[in-house]
Amino acid sequence: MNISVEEVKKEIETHLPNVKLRLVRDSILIENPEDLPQVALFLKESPRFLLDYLSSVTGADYLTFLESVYHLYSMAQKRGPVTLRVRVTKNNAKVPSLVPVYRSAELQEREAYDTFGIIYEGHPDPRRLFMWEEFQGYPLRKDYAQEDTEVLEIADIAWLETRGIEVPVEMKEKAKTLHAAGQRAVAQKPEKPRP
Amino acid sequence: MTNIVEIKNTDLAQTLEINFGPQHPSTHGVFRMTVQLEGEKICGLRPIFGYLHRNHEQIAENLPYAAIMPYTDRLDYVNALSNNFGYALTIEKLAGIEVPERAEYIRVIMAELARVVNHIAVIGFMLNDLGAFFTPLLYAFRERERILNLFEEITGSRLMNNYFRVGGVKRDLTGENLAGIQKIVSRFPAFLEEFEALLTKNEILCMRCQNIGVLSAKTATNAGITGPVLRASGVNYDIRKVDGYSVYNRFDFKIPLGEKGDVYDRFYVRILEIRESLKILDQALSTIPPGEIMNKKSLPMLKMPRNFKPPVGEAYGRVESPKGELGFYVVSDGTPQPWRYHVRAPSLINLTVLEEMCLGQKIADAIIILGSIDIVLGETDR
Amino acid sequence: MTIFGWGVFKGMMVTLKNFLTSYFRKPDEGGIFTVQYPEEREKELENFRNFPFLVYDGTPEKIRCVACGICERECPPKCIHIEMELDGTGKPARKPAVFDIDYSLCMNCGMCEEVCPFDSVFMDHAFEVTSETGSEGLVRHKEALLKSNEYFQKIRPALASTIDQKRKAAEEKKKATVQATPPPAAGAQAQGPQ
Amino acid sequence: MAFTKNTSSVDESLRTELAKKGVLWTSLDFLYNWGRRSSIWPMQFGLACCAFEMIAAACARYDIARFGAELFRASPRQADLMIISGTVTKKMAPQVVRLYNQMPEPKYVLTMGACAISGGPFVDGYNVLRGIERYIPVDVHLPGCPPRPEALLHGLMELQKKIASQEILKAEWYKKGLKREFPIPELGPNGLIPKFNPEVWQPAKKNPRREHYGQTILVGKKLKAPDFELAVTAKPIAPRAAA
Repeated sequence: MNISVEEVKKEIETHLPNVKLRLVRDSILIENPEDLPQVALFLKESPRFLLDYLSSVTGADYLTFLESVYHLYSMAQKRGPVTLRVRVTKNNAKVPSLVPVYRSAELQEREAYDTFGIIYEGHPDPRRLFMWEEFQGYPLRKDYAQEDTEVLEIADIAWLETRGIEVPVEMKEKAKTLHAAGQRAVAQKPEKPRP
Repeated sequence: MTNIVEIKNTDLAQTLEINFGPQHPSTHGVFRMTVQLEGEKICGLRPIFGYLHRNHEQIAENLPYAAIMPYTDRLDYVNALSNNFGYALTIEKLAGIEVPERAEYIRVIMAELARVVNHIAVIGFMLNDLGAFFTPLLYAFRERERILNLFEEITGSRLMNNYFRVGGVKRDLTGENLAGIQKIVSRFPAFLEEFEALLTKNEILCMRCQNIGVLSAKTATNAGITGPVLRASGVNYDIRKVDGYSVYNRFDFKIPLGEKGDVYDRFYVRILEIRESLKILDQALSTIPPGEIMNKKSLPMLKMPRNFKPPVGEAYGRVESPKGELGFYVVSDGTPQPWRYHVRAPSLINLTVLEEMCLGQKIADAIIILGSIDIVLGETDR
Repeated sequence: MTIFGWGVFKGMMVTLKNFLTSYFRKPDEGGIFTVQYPEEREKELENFRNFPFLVYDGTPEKIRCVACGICERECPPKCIHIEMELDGTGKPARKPAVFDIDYSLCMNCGMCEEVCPFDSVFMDHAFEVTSETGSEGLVRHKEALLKSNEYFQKIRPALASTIDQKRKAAEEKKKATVQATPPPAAGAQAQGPQ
Repeated sequence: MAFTKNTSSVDESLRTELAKKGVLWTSLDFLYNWGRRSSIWPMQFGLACCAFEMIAAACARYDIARFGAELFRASPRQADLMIISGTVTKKMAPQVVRLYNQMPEPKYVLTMGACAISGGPFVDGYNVLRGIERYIPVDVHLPGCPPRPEALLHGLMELQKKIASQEILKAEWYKKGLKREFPIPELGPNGLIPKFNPEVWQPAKKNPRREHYGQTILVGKKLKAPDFELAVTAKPIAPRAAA
């Protein structure tokens, strides 16, 4: 059973007049991310919709902005989904956390932070979910530069040499030239790509 | 909310911190958790993820739509067919492709067989964790092998089936295959009886499992728990009934519900679910219609996967996988590769409440609570 | 009333029953289930797929593959490497000079088999592949991949016969069209001197 | 790879001949190796999908016990063989190397499945290690995704053959100064440090995949994000009516 988006939008607007909403296809875009928790709380507790179950939280990179997408369902009324989305800029990617409203957001928000770098403010455990803490960069953003695993870098050479492991000369030299140029060994497009 | 955050660095000299995994025989793969103990009692637990994070989403965003199908097999590798189902359903939603009736029936049959395989394996592993070392697992795997043999005959592979296609299925079921499935379905209850005689009312099992790891219905709903774990807590929510996707609304089946939401209920709900699945299989096998197995429109896509470009848009599709709600969120930008591809993994989200279930229990119970949640690391970490 | 140890006794009974009856039943009905692997094997199922191989008709020179590169492009982990053979004048000869499959990357998905328009790549049944030298030792070159149509007939009879019929029909159709319309080259030659 | 090259120079026929003539060492070798190869204790160490086929190989149908290898040990200190069954991620690699270091001599490694050999289907991932052979020497590679349980048994038999061809006198694990512990890589800002151990593994000179697709496969730089406001909604599929 589907819930009509217009209906939800109208209901939110009558009860929460300060919240600015916009319809983006079948979803509701909340213009100001700060409004997200109150909208979610309203939808969760409004007797008409009772969207008590947050199914999925995920991020997405649209080059100019980042997006956080929420899919809400109602377990009590067996209806859904209602899609909410908020948009933030890459420099200031801060979205209020939904964990106080729905606990199911806990691990998924950590995942979105890990892969897209969206900071969920008020999250009780704001760490990376999959990668280790020292990992730099957000790998699912479209501009993430992945390392080239076949070219050693200066840090690798130093690590190996302190442990007394011989490194072939050409690898050493390559690492040095990379270091001198101030570059990382990054996976690049091939010289003669296949069609 | 705060108790899940930081393990309290208590001043009590009695607290002991134990690390489980990632190499541990009973963490079902490379799951890792650090447990804080007071004597034998758990006072804190923190799961650590990512030891099998193999970048499913990144790889899929660089592949054509058809080539993602074999990767979905490797999400939840115990029942690859449910993952295939979810992905196919989402892309069909995205591109507006309809599926012929016979293909729908075949999908249901295969997905239900996969559910049986999954539940039987999970029960075996859970009993392994309980200390019934290997014997129940051997019986469970004996039955599993028979179904896997069938999978091999039909789909070509034992585990990584890669059987569903957008708009249908890869290969038709022959009469021989159907007879084989019917044989397994008709023989399975006898095995279940034997299995249950061995287990269900066993005193040791009851003592170890009852009132352990209780999860209340309210917490379960709020934490987004789905699947047998949710139903064991007494919440009647099964996507096969709620959404009625594919042809599930044509079959008559019940949703087994637990009462307390403890480990025993989860174990028993799974056994009952196998029986319901067998019921669905029986009905599907007797009513499967003849006809096409592939939508004509998507046939060219099979030969040239690169030419399949769904219109710009997004879709969220979900199925009831044996672990819970398996959701796929796909954004298309009109090119052969998806712009964004996300998997809502039930095994990951079901772990949200692991600490809450374990607090106050004994250390040995943490293992069976984890076993009863039924995680597969390929899906948890992706 | 519960008897002390009743559960243990019942468990033992199930084990004993399975142990005894396994000697009298058929393997797939609860009998001895083990396949004594190197000596006896499970029945080979036709649809089983493992690694891809190339089919040739008759002699290894008459290879079906025309090096179109579709499988190379569609292979999800990109484990196929094809190079077109060039004839004397430098034109493509519609034949692969190099056809390598890296078994250490192959994920047995069967995509190459599905997309091949020339019925050239199929999935093999052989699974006993090991190597001591890792990725280098597991790259299979054209010579090792080429297998005869008879071998294909042997491992996958139903599929092979349908494909043979299809190819035969296509060939006959081609012949028929060639006979119906005289080859344009001949016509051009006849007109040439005038 | 200097680490695994301790195979015998005496071939099979010569050995039987020598044994007939009563040459002590060859017969002793045979006995010694027979004992070792018939009771390989693998480590209970499942990483990913292939672990399920490993379990299936241990169960009734394939019964790895027929090869004396049913005793899966949870502790690396009691194991002879490490079956690396599944994808080794960068986060997991330090643990795998550590477990290898903890195993007692003589120790063997069998990589099961494409992922453990070279990264397999997940080779392009940012967190996927492209083959455990970058850090530790591997004795038998077993491709497939996943290999059948029979294939695992076949790999085990290959390993048994290898064990049978080793000699006591040349065995490295009785020599002094044996270095069979490998430094454990560390987690760095972009991946593992070092990226590989050049003593154990070095990149191949020719790698057509790398030449054609680069280090990782990326779709052409997508510069235009999809615009939902302009998008046309796909026609929703009507749910099927109940029969």
